[in-house]
Amino acid sequence: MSNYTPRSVDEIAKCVAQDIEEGMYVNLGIGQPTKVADFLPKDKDIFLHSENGVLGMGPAPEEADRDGDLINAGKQYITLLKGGSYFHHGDSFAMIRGGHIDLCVLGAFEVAKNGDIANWFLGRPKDIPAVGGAMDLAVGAKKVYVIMDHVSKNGEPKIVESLNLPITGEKCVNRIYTDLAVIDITEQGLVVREMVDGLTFDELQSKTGATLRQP
Amino acid sequence: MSNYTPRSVDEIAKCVAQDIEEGMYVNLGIGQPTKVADFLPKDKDIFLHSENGVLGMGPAPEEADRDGDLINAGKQYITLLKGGSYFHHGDSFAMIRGGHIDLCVLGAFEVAKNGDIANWFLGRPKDIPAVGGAMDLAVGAKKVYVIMDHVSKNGEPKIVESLNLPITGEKCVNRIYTDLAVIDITEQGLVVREMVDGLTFDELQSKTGATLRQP
Amino acid sequence: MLNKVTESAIDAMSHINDGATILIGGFGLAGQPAELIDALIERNAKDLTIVSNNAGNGETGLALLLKSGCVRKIICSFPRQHDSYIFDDLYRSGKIELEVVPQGTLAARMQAGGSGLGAIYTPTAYGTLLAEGKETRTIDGVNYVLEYPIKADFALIKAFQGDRWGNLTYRKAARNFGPIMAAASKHTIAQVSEVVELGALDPEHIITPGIFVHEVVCIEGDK
Amino acid sequence: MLNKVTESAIDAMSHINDGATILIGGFGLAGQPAELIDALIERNAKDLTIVSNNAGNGETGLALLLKSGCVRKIICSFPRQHDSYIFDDLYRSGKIELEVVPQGTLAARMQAGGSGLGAIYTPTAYGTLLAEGKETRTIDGVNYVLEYPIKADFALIKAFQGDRWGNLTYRKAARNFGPIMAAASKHTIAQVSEVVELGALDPEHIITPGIFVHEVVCIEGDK
Repeated sequence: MSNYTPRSVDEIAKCVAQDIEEGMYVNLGIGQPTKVADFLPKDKDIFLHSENGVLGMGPAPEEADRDGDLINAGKQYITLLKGGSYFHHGDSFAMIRGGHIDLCVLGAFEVAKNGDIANWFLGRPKDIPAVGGAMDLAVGAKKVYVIMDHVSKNGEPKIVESLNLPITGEKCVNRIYTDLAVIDITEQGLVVREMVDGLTFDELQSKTGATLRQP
Repeated sequence: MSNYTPRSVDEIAKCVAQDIEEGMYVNLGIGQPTKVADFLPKDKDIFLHSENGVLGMGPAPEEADRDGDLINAGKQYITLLKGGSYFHHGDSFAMIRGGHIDLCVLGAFEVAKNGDIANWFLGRPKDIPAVGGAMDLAVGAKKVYVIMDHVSKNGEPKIVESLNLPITGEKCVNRIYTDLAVIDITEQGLVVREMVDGLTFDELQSKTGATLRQP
Repeated sequence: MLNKVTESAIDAMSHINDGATILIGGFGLAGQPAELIDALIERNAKDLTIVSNNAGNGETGLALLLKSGCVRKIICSFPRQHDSYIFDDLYRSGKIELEVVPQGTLAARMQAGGSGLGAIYTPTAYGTLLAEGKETRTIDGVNYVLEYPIKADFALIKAFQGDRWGNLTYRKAARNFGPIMAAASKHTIAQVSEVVELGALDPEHIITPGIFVHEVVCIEGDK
Repeated sequence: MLNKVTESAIDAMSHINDGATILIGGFGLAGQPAELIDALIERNAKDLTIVSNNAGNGETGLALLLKSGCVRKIICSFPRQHDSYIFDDLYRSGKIELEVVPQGTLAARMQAGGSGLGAIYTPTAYGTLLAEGKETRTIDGVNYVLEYPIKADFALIKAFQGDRWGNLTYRKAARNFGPIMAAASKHTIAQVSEVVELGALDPEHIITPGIFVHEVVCIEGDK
């Protein structure tokens, strides 16, 4: 075993943030993806969209300034930047489904080598299905980036040949950020863009359920 | 020939206005139907819709108050009542197509006994087709009333067994106001509600291209 | 003089009968018409079908409505929340029917209903469990699912200001489903924090024109 | 710092190439982006497809564009007006192609384009000449025509106030097709009467959020 340190949740979020350019319209999914906002450069205009009808989301408010009418899709209190706007759900999903969102960052249970994503439902007998905006975001955003652990808690690969779990959207993921690597999904397959220091390509491959390629 | 006076354009408009109840959302088509507005009771709230994004249309402005951004579907200057609103074409035609307009009053070239209406295109070789909102209004409004002369300038019936001209909408007219009579289109056929004084039923029938019934 | 302002939330519920389909606004608690829902519970109509983004939180509003036993079926995008235990229990014990619809499809189906379209082809959910058994079509190389409109007998929504013609404004992200639900129902009841004089709302700023609203109920002290 | 404000109308036209499909706002002259159209004429791109409600009035704006010979085809609901003689002559002499679309279908097709739907079933025009050759379907006893989205390379619209993020407000009935055209095009250019500071537009009153707008051109002295 080589000697490497997996990236923390914050470090992964930072990696994603570095790849977001000024002027992009971005939707950050519930959970880990929301953290990306903390690492966006403050001097650049990047537009955060929340599917419940907010464009130009700002950071969380002070406790005294919380407003029950100003929340994000994860039902967390937010603020609105100068230049932000409110709109109804029809317009909000026109932005998503109509291809106006440049980038969506989602969490995932599994991603297949062709870009299929599973992130909405584990499908076990006792699970209650709940999809929210996940399927709209998966098919609608111009690019979809995924943040997830490279392997499950049991050590199973989460990047797979084909999905084991119920699919959210077909062939829609463009890039995966894990605690071990950044991997592009291309016409030529899974291309490793970058790995944590000390990790070898073979080790990464051994933790991945589909064939990786070096760039 | 019996002795009767056909109704003037204003008198027809007045007949229609009398049948409009408080609280109704009404679209008045271009041309003769627009005149109905002049005879609506001033003490009742009746909401005039214009398909170019206006609800709560008021009377024409004084010349000094004309505003190029405040026109109706016929491109005439209008005013907005207190409580009126502006919206885009998508929302405006949602009101029409979605069945939210209680009544639309249209002009027509021909109406068939089953309620088919022709009012958009004469179809002669040199004519340029132009439909505007006519087809949306015909199918979308809850009720469609037609204002037209009972016969054409050549004396041909405009109420016919079946249309000779290109159709605007199928089975959508509920009532016809002509210079001679008011006729309902019902499951049982064309029912004469009312005629001008001095006109006999047989004379009216002779000027009509489909069988009429007495109420 | 037409006046759509109804004195009390209870009065506004008088038309609601057993078996009605009711759209209920809100995303979580933002925009949820809590006082109208309380009145609906009091109305005690049975066998309702509810369309809302979520399936209630804690023991208030929509959750309480479910608990009351009035609801036969719920159509929503995200029933499961950390505090949706009332729904969870009803669902697991087979006491409520659930139709899960992607959030954007829920919006689009209501918009189709409100605007008189017969059906729409949407790319969302193609190839997933939520499109099973549905008609599909490939148009210009993209796969779509055929979805039918949602139209309802009633909508209960929460707005901010309203006037006697039913014009409405909203507050921040509480707008969410309000405007599209108002358009998709035959009878829309809006609770507002303030009823203003006719003409007080700028015609450029009215979000829901009165044509989509049938009753306005002022809830005192509500934000 | 992102700034969508473009110095001149001519600069804003620099991306427009031969063969482009361009949505042009306005209902008659209200909301017609006259100065952008003048710049488009100067740009002199050929073989354009124009989508607009009308086909121009007199010898200004859209009419002048048609006269310039840049337009191959126009998609509109109401080409014929008392002063549409430029279009009339071009049409009668076979120099321009015309697709007539019912006004509400024009709006709905653009909305479908802007919101990513693959097609819609609309009741409008069923059984008429304008539905000839189109697929139809009966749903719940109502007859519908299948209509496909209109998506465009560019939209030229007229708004009232704008900011550097591209947020827009409109003025009265000049709003008409502006918001839905902005959403249905890849690159929207809006002329405004005034550019205001970021934050000057109330977030509740913004009609077109900046996500749908790519360039804002201030036309001095315009109302």
